[in-house]
Amino acid sequence: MSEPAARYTAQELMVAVASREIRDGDLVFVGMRLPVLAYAVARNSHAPNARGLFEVGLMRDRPASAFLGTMGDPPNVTGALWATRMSNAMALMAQGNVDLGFIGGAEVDRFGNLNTSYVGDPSRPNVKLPGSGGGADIAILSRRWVTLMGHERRRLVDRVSFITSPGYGDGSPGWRKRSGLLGGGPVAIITTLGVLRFPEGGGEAILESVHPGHDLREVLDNTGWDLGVSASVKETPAPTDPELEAIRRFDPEGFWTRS
Amino acid sequence: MSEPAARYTAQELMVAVASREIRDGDLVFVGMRLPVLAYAVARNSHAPNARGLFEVGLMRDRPASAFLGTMGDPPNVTGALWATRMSNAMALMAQGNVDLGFIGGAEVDRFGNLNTSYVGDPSRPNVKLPGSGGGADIAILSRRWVTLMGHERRRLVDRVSFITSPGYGDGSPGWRKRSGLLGGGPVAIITTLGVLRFPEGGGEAILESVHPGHDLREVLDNTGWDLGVSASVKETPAPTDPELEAIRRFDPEGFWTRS
Amino acid sequence: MSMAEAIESFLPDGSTVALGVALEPLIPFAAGHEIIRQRRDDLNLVGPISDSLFDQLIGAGCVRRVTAAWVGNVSEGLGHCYRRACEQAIPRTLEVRDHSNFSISLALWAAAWSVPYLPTRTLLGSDILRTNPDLSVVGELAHVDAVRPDAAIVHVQRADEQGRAHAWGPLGITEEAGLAADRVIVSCEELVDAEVTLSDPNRILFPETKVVAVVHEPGGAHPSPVQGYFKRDHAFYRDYAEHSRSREGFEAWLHEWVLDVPDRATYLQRIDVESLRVKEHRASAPADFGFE
Amino acid sequence: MSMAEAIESFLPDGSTVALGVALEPLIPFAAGHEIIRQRRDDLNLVGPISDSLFDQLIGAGCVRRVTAAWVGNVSEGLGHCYRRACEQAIPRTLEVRDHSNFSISLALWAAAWSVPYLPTRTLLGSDILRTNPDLSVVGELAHVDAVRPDAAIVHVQRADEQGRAHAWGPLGITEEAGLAADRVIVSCEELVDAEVTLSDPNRILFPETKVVAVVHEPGGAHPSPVQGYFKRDHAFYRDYAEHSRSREGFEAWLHEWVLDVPDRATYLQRIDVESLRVKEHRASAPADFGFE
Repeated sequence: MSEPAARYTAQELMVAVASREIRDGDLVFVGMRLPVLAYAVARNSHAPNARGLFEVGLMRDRPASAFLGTMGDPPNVTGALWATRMSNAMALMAQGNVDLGFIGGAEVDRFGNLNTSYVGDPSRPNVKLPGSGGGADIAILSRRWVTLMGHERRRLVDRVSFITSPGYGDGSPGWRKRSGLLGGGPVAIITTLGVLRFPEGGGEAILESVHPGHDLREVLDNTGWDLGVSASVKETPAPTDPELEAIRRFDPEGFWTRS
Repeated sequence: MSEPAARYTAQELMVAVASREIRDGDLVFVGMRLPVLAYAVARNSHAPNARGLFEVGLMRDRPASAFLGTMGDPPNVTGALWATRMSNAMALMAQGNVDLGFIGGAEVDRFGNLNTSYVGDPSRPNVKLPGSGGGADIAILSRRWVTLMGHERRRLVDRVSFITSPGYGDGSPGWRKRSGLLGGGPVAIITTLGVLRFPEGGGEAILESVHPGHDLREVLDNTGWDLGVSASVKETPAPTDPELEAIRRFDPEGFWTRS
Repeated sequence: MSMAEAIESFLPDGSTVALGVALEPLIPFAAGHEIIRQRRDDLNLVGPISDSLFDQLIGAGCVRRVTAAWVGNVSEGLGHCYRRACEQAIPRTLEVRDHSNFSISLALWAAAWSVPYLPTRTLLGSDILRTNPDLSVVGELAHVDAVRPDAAIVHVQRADEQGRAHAWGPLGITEEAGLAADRVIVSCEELVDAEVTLSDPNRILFPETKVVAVVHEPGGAHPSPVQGYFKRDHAFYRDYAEHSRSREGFEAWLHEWVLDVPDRATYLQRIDVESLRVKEHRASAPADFGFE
Repeated sequence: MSMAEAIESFLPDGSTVALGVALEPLIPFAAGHEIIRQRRDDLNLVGPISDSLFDQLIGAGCVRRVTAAWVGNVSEGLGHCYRRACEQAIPRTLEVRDHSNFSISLALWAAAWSVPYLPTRTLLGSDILRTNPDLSVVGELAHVDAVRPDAAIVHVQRADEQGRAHAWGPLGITEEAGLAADRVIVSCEELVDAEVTLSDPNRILFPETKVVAVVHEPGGAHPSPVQGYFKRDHAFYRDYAEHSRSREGFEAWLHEWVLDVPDRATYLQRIDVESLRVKEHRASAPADFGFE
């Protein structure tokens, strides 16, 4: 990897970029891994009033005071605002109270549909992925959501073969509304190479920015469809020192960001 | 009232009779007033392993250690086996885990249907009664249930005008099953004059026993339909000294049994 | 925040409001009396059994509709104001949407989970299905339509300024009422530091994002009981039942105990609070929330 | 009762069993390992995310069907035994009934309330609706069919001999799993007197009428965390992930940690328990259950 890698890793950049999606005052449905760090970074910088909701059955108004391997780890419980049942956390999301959700994906397509279930025929798959977890619930019920993944041609595909967590379906206008989905849908795909953003009201993702040290050609070559590029495509702002400092405080051994 | 009244009141007799409906090991859905005492009496005599379930959201394996004005009074909570939500108590009953329920009634008919809602046209009733509370739930979901009420012609009627808590509906064989009711239905009506019992499998209540100090004629005259009488109709066994002792321990001031 | 401010700010005329959701204990009588003093109108009361608070609000003319399983006076029987309203439209006509205890819980869970209805095996065979338009039979199941309160008002043992409420004892339909409601008003015996409430996040009733007001109102549930704090005042319920038999008697009672009383503190001065206070304390075993 | 007796008595072949219902914490690994030692067959595993316990049971050949939202290793990713079973029928064919976290909860609530299904607004637009026969679309709602476990197995912080279990921290779908199940097997860090559990009836998870066995099994959740008792053993999950990449590696791991280990006490001797033990205790504020 090129020069900037010296200052931060690809994962650290992704966390920083993801944290910028969180607005102050948001109730954030925090998924595992990088999103846990993104919430911590945002809460310690531009979103001091953002709360985190965890499907395991927790609400917090600040990051845990120690490293988390999972959202159910003891440090995430101590000081929680609410320790409850998963169905109660889901109730808040079904009511439209969750402003932003994060979902990890194995495969995403141009319309933001995620596949975390099956590669190939579900009755005898080439690859069986772990499944939805809370992903489908977040994709359907949260007001807006973001996914993070490695930027590879086999991951960013034209159309996923199996929709675990729906984005904008077939991409036709009003697909979510017609299909009865309550939430707003995906707003961005944050990858190891850049940021893809969906237009207001949904549709097809277009390239918004390319991460430092990478170029447009690299992004297009590693995307499984003819990716549209924003007229104002720019370089992704690098992580600031405060952002990196926060990331390294909450992931001291680089469990999530240096492996 | 005649001689026996010297030893006990009509309410004390009803409580004693009701307590005998509780079998050892039963999970009893305990309604307010006299049933609370009936559970206490049974638990202290022939049913040491009977548990009480209270719709407010409590389970107990022994009576409260102080007087209860309602099932939610603090003495009923201290020492409880479970303090939870009403819907969880109802879940146990919906699963068929409740062996016996007690329901208070304003009006009951020959088929055991209870009206605790409206006398007259519901849109402009002559009398608006308090409503179902948990009565309809107990009548529909418990394995068997019993109701207690004053024996008056206006209370024991041929057919109730409004079915709040269904017994055997129109009395036709299989009415409950056809109507989708899960539980078994009423087994007895305990009144201030006697005990009416339903045949196995349901149908129409017949007179099983007449309380001491009362006679058959008095019962028939105060019943709003041509009440069938069991070939083996007998005198209701009077409350025993231990039964009375237990009743007076749990209702020391006669709040429920001497008013 | 004072109770007067909370009701003024968060309970406009026409509100659908859940009250008495823990059944016989923890009934927010202080909030109900403030609603009456502020002469709220056209309310839709939602709850399981209410134990005379609904009767008082109905008698005071604040109520357009009742959506409940039971309205009366648990230890005394009938609700006389409720009867007068239903039978004689005194002081005004009242719409009744009858439920069972189970079905009103399901109606609130439906709203909490944002579905139009929940199916159930209860109510089948009951005429309640005929008179309440929110209930129907579809195939072999009853459908209970969602009931979404604009507000739920609860009284709890303790809460902090940020709205984290701890209640214990039987909870009835408290949890689903709070989750279904757009906003929750909490009154509490003790206003405590966040370190107390956050020391036991499992006992926190609702997400703080639902709570719009916390009112420190000791004795705010009288005459209903509060585990660990107050016994139930049975005699007070009996006295209310007797006075409310007649409209005049009710009006006199309402003036004496509500309209001519400025606030809860004054109300409590007229009651032998000490005789009702729980004096033998029984602490629950602690749970260890340590993590390192 | 020992874990061996509990599994022998209450978990026959072919059982539908809910495990790992609190998600990442309190996973009953000791129970799962005993199930493997007793070579249970044809199980239908029910749970939300399972965090590698399901992967171990599947790799050991105990499982006919999985009814879950996610099967893998939360901090490491894929479940390699799960993949081999689905992709290559190794060690046997596996039927998968995919759910989301919300829908598996609703499936259990449906069973708890004895209704054939519950409606929901989640799952709409997801292909999970196409592959799982327990899910369907009716009008504008998804219907989630009831899932009724024969047994639910939970690990908790403390319980008494009569089956009253206290657990704290996030509960996931623990409550609905216990209510929906015909019977509940409880394993606990501490076996306590009834006066401890009954001192806080609000913290009791299930009615004792559901609980058929209480096993005193300290460390029974390792490597998953237990609030107030044990931290999560992240390295152990990583080690399992690496070994289980190959079938041979998994078999070796299974022998070392399960098949050749007689019981949990022996297993714990091979782990640096002290490094995982929570040492700084944080007691919750007590609740006062006094009544007089």
